[in-house]
Amino acid sequence: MVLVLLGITFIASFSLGAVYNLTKEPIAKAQQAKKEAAIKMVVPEFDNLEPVTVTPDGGGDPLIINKALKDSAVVGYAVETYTDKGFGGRILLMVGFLPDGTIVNTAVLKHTETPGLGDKMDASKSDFSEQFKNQNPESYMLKVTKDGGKVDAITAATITSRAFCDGVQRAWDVVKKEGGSK
Amino acid sequence: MNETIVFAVISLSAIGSISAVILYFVAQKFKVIEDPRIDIVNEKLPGANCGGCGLAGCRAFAEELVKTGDLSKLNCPVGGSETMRQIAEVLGLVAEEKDPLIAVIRCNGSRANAPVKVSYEGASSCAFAHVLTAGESGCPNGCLGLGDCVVSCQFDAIYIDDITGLPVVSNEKCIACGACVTACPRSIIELRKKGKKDRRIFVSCINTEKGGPARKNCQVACIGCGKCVKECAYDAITLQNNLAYIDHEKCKLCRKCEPVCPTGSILELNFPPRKEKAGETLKTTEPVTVE
Amino acid sequence: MEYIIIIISAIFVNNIVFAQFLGICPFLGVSNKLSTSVGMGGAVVFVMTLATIVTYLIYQFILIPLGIGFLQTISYILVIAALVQMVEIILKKVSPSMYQALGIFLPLITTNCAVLGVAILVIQKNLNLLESVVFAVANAVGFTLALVVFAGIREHMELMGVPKGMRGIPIALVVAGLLSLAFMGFAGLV
Amino acid sequence: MSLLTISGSPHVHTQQSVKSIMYGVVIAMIPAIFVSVYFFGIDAARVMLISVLGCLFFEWVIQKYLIKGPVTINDGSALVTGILLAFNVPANLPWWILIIGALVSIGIGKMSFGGLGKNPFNPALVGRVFLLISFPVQMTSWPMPKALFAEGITDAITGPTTLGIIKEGLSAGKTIQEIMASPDFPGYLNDMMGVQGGSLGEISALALLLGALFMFTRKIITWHIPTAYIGSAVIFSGILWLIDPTQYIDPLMHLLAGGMILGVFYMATDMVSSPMTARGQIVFGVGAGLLTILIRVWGAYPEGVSFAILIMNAFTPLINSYFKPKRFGEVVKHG
Amino acid sequence: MSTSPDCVAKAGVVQSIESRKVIVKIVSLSACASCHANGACTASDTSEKLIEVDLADAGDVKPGQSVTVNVESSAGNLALFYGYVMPFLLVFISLILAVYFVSELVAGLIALGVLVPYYGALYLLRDRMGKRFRFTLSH
Amino acid sequence: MNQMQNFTKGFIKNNPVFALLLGMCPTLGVTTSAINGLGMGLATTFVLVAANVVISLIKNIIPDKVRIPAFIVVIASFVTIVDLVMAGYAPALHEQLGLFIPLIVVNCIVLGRAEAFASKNGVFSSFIDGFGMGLGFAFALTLLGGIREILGSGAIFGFKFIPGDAILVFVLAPGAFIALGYLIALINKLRSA
Amino acid sequence: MKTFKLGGVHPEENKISANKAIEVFPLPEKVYVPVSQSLGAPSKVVVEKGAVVKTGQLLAKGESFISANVHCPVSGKVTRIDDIIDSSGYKRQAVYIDVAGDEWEESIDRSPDIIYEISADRDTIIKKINEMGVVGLGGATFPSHVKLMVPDGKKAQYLLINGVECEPYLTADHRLMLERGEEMLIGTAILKKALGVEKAFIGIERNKPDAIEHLSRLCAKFKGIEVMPLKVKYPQGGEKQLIKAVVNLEVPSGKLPIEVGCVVNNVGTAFAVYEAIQKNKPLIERVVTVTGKSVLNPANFLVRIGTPVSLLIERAGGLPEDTGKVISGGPMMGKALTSLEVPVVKGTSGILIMPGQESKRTTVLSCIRCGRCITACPMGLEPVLLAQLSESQLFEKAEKEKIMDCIECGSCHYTCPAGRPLLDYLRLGKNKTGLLIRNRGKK
Ligand SMILES: Cc1cc2nc3c(=O)[nH]c(=O)nc-3n(C[C@H](O)[C@H](O)[C@H](O)COP(=O)(O)O)c2cc1C
Ligand SMILES: Cc1cc2nc3c(=O)[nH]c(=O)nc-3n(C[C@H](O)[C@H](O)[C@H](O)COP(=O)(O)O)c2cc1C
Ligand SMILES: Cc1cc2nc3c(=O)[nH]c(=O)nc-3n(C[C@H](O)[C@H](O)[C@H](O)COP(=O)(O)O)c2cc1C
Ligand SMILES: Cc1cc2nc3c(=O)[nH]c(=O)nc-3n(C[C@H](O)[C@H](O)[C@H](O)CO)c2cc1C
Ligand code: SF4
Ligand code: SF4
Ligand code: SF4
Ligand code: SF4
Ligand code: FES
Repeated sequence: MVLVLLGITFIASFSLGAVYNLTKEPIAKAQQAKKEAAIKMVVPEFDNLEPVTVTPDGGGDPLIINKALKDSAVVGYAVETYTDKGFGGRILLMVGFLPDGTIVNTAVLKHTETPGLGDKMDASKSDFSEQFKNQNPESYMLKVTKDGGKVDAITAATITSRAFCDGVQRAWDVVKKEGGSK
Repeated sequence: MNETIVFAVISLSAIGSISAVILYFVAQKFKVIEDPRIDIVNEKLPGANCGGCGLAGCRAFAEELVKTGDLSKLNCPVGGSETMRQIAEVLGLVAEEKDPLIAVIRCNGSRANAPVKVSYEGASSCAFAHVLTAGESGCPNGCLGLGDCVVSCQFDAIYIDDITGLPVVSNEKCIACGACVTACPRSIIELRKKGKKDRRIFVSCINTEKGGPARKNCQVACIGCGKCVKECAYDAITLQNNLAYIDHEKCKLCRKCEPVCPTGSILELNFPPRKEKAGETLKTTEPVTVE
Repeated sequence: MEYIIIIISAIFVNNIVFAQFLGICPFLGVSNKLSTSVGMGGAVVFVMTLATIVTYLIYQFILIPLGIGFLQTISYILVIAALVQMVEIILKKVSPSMYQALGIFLPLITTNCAVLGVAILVIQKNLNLLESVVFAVANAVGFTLALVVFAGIREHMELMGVPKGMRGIPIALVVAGLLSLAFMGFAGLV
Repeated sequence: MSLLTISGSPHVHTQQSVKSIMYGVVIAMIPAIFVSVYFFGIDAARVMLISVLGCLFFEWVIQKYLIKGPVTINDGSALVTGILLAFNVPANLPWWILIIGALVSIGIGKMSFGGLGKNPFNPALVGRVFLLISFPVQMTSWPMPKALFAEGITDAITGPTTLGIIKEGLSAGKTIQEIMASPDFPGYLNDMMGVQGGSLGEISALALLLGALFMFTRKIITWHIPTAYIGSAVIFSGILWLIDPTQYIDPLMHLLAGGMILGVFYMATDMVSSPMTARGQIVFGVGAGLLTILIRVWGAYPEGVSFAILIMNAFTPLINSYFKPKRFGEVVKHG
Repeated sequence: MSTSPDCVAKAGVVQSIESRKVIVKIVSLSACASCHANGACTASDTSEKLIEVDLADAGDVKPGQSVTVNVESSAGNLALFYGYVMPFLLVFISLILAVYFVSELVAGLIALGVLVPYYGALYLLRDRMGKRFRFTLSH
Repeated sequence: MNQMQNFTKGFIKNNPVFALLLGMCPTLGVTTSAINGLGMGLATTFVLVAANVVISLIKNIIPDKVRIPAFIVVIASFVTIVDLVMAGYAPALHEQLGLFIPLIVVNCIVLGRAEAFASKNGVFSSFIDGFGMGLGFAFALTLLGGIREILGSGAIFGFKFIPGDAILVFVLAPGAFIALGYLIALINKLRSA
Repeated sequence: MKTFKLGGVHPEENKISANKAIEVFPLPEKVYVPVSQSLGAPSKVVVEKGAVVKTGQLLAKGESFISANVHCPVSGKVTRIDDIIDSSGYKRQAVYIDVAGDEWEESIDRSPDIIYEISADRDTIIKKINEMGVVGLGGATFPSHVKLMVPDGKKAQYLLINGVECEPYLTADHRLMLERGEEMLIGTAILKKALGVEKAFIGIERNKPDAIEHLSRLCAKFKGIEVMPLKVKYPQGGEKQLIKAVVNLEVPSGKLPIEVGCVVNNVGTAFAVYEAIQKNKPLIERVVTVTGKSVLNPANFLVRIGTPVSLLIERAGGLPEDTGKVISGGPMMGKALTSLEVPVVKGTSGILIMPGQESKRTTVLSCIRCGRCITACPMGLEPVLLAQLSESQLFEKAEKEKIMDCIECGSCHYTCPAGRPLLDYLRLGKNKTGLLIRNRGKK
């Protein structure tokens, strides 16, 4: 009886291990692909990536800056940034800058904002993120209009909008620290 | 073989066997393996959980059936003999053929037969009215017509007839669970044999007063004259406290008693109309509406 | 402060029943008596705490070091199932009459979905051991709160009488929905 | 002589009936109705009309065709729900949202439980919160009040409520004093009179108090819930205010702004969904007061009255079973 | 004897009668019992519960008879306290204390380990405890 | 009982959600849209079918005493497989369903069918039974997801047919309870009629 | 102003007959004397059909501890001993007497003189009260001698005389206090003596200022008797409420007044005690108010027990055209009669005739949970809950919620805006719960 059970757990764990081995790659790939797709969206064409981990000045978790290189020259920075000010908790964003600091585009990697409200920050759901394109944070105040900035908030989701700005700002800060945007 | 698999196998086997030992232990200690027939029997039951069988719900009934393996004392009134037959099949037993029963209302004090003398206002509850007063007609035994029985019936088998003010039991819906029998504060309702083609004969009165006072409140009250007792060839009728009672086990539905009752308190249901003999007049009692 | 946030979040803002949808079956099935729902809450607190500690240790000190995190589900379920049963055995052995009293008093003690869910959530949320346990306790308390409030409303409805078509599960779900609606007022507290 | 009637005692009965209570509430709301029409013009009337008709219609339909029981729409309770629902929404709310609100209030909030008296939650608030969460945009764009017929119908000028301004200001890092000093802040007097953005019924504290006074004199409501509610809200917010007047507004502002007065006197007092004993009502009021301030100060929503009352509604059965009236002969006193 | 107030009652069937006690099987009546899948569900309390009732508190019963088992709610609460609440508090408090001094692994094990002496103590006290939980039967 | 009946009973008469009220957590938790409901339903179906088949295959070699742990192991394995495969090949859906995938393990339907059916019947009937039950579950989840999606986002299977906002509550927690409540009331009504 | 604290209501007083002097009702031609006229076991008939009886002769003997003798209210011939319909329509045993002449038992002192001197000792008083069939006239018809036998271990401290008459319409006690005040006070003194208490209070509601004044004046002659004016609030006359109001003691739940050292008696009872002790006269007549808004000549009659109610109504101007309800007792606690042929009994304090319109109850709506019934309940109960529990047959829960404490005052039903028949369900619930408790006691 014990043997039967052991046999079952043996087979189960063996096959699980096998499946795990089989899916390990696709899972990693899927994650990688997601990230790469995001990077591609937010920076100009590149042929190489060089990730750097930077800790922001004000403390907080380190961010990864993916330097996009084309012919070994930096053509942009894709920053994996986050914000904890979201309505539903942490939001992960990808923000792309040109070397001069101009925002190329933004992408939402992960969020738990409310469907129908906060999730409109996703480019597929509304035009909210459009307004960041081609703006240079140097001159473009990364705050919602209610707080005296330039960003029009998503209706009834000011919290998310603020958080979004916060994330972009964080990305911008590290890019500056890292030496982009002279 | 790669390392992950080895670790997986080892740790899962360890966890698995520890858990299994515990679960095994538990299984031995606790899980009285249920007789699988309980489930099967349970599935055959109607699932009304009405308690008509006298047990706490259908499953309890199934357990009891399987455990005792004796059908003679147990009966599901809802499913009736068909269900019991199926269960017997499952259990490999023979079901005793039980005559189906039905609730009958032993009061015919309709508004016409027992006119209202006072008008009752108050809680719509026979139980309360029974405590407060003899009732609108003055008959201290008769139906109060406030429908405690209707409320108690889970099967929508009773309703109060608007015209007579009396409850009516539906031949089709009543499953003889007996809930209404318990609910009626005046013990008016009785479970009786349903009878072939729903034919039944019974004394539709439970008034125990002497003839005079009884008749004063209700035209169709049983006055305890005893004529029906004499008429019955099968000793099915007895007389007690000025009231006749027909034993449904003994009654052969011969219809002899009904015509002799001077007050018309014996009711026969669902019989074909009698051939009218010359000279005999039809009685004036209210026909009882039955669905 | 961290702990307070965890507690408020788990009890009110992200109540395990009203916002996370865990343990709905016992929530709907069991909670029609006030007196017993409190008792059930006590049992859930204990079981959840134990389960969280054990699974946490297994995850952090066996599965992760060995690189076999994917066995999480299977090992958790085995461990939890065993644990719950073990508690019963121990109680029965330790004091049979107490065990019997509990048997009459409590509807049931396991709430698999919620226990397993919480055990997995503490890993997902990257909590440390103490935080995990606080999280588990808070969720159990949240579950109890939901159960007790719900039982109160159900007892009320039982006396008032609900229209036939809505009786039973439908109205229970609607009440749960309205409770969840009311609890949304806590949004943003943490 | 007609038949004698028999019934149990007592044989006499008070004059007050469900109908007289409900219509009493309606009468009490008349001043506020006028004020809302005065400030929001035809739109206010439109919103109230749609809401009331919607509530009456759904109650009628459900009673007649779904429950198939007696139709009791003239008992006035659906009318009260209708008006209160209207009082809880902005004047520019589209008609179809109002219809949904009426359906939710009556259909989900009330009739699903069997109708008048059986609902554990306040129907109007169920409707309002449902709408608030479903249509956050429409439900929070408040038209600014202006005098009746000043320029024909109200146009689309919208603005925040007093509490909204404060919440916004605080989250933008301003202090209370700075916020109050800004020109678009309504101020105490305007809050009192009704010149502030907000729902139809939460604009004029004065008109609402007038009605409340009427309800007190007619014994439609008792003092327990309002006093406990206001008391606990004032004490709680007062403590916060004393701790840091730059971050927390003063108790008076809490009372005058937003739906506090409406909630306290007209919605928390709904007897159906609040506790029945005096002690229970006090607990209910205290709980609602604390929750209101809690949500206003720390929650995502600027306004907490509706949620606070709904949450306390949920606790009402528990309160009822734990706070029993003092039984006669329970405590034996000697002397 | 009928159930008096402040009791929790469960329906049961008399299983057997021994020299000094009556064994009653509890018929589970929770919502789970009517669920079609309860045979398998680990959550439902279909596991049979046998209750021993002192003959003196049982009255006249026959095997197979349907009865109601009563336990005072105070006794139920007491059982709850000793069975679940108390051990929980022990585990929780020892965990809080332990994490400050030792590693998580050890702290966790300590917290779990506290249960061993606790249940040991309960075991030793079981006779005294047993007296607090009395059941009565009503028909 | 013929196979057809085995197959359809889970769909209508014994629908796990509407009639048996099992697996309520995923039913409420993941049905924010029809596609999520369908995904969860199919994942569960897969586990059900696979577990049923395997269990009916090995039922004779498992001693009765360790029946339950053995079943749990089998089921949990398939759940993990689903989890891993989804993470690899349908990452978006996997993310949406989140916690509820591992929770398939404790879904009473799965263990319930294993215990009540697969452990007593042949491979083919077990397959059919699992498939029917699973599809019944998937059907219920998709239906509820669809309703919530239509009401809550004005869309169905992601296709938006109402411009602008819909009744947001329905994609949030309260809407889940309320929608399911009335759906069950409606289905009860239809079934009794 | 003194009153009880919890609950209470204030229905319209309508004391129409307050200034109608007590009028001796002429002897009827026939009387029907029910055998059981007090709380407790029915008494046993001691006369036979055809017997010739004198006024004051014993008709039925109370045989158990709690039961009372019934005496012949008239002289004449016993024609039948048979059932009669009682006020609820059920049948009860009664002695039918055809009245002939007006012959009294010799032992009875019929002179109008007032006898002040109390010669009887304690035991004699109690024995005599028992013999003379005196029962409480305040409504419950509880045999008065039982109340005077203070159980061992208890000590009576206060005697409270209940002159509250808080029921609307009724004025019998009021008139009695005004017109037989002195006799009543002697009765009080007798009761005091029997109980061995120093202090007696007479509680009277402020709406009877003349009675308060009159008795206060008379009290000067009696030691240790004091008039206590009370606030007009129903049910001020309930004994527990009266005790609370006058001496501020709360009778514990489920206990009798003696628990707090009090004994409560109605003013009519005190008067009956006077007559029994000083005049040797059994309880064979009582004051009955016949009243109602549509009644032509509302009156207070001194009536022989057994007189049919119809005669009283006739004398008060006949039954009004639009009569809807005839009530024995007051509107709050009285019983609606099913027939006007029922006889006056010891407990009949008034006959109230209500017009058709007023006698209809309002339509019953569902409870709106306003809690007014709770506020109104003088016993601090939750009538709404108790009624629901009773409706749902949850009698054990009802017991826990103290349903047995309900004094059936009807304040809850009176005040309910939804017109719910709360007291109906409460009575039913008390009935069933009582049964439950008794059965439990048996086992
Ligand atoms: C259920 C629910 C979900 C919400 N989700 C979000 C959200 O995802 N993002 C957000 O910014 N605000 C969210 N809110 C907050 C409100 O919409 C809040 O009123 C708004 O963000 C305040 O900013 P406003 O000035 O734009 O209205 C949510 C509120 C509720 C009740
Ligand atoms: C069984 C029983 C015993 C009683 N014993 C006493 C007693 O010993 N002393 C006493 O003062 N009253 C006694 N009473 C009378 C009650 O206190 C009370 O006066 C009586 O029930 C009528 O009260 P009511 O008219 O307020 O309803 C007894 C009543 C009952 C039912
Ligand atoms: C609600 C209620 C109201 C009563 N009102 C009166 C009253 O007004 N006058 C009175 O004498 N007795 C009244 N009684 C009866 C008293 O409680 C008590 O039984 C009586 O005074 C005892 O005296 P007795 O035994 O001489 O009748 C009332 C009882 C109840 C329950
Ligand atoms: C004082 C008072 C306050 C009321 N408040 C509300 C309310 O806030 N919301 C509502 O829907 N109905 C209210 N009603 C009406 C009625 O009680 C309500 O429709 C019931 O809850 C429906 O069962 C109120 C009634 C009264 C007498
Ligand atoms: S009529 Fe009576 S016996 Fe028949 S089903 Fe209904 S309750 Fe049962
Ligand atoms: S039969 Fe009995 S329960 Fe039914 S209405 Fe008549 S009196 Fe009431
Ligand atoms: S009748 Fe009973 S419950 Fe009603 S108010 Fe009077 S004492 Fe209270
Ligand atoms: S007074 Fe009437 S409506 Fe009010 S709570 Fe009591 S029973 Fe309900
Ligand atoms: S699915 Fe049943 S408890 Fe979660």
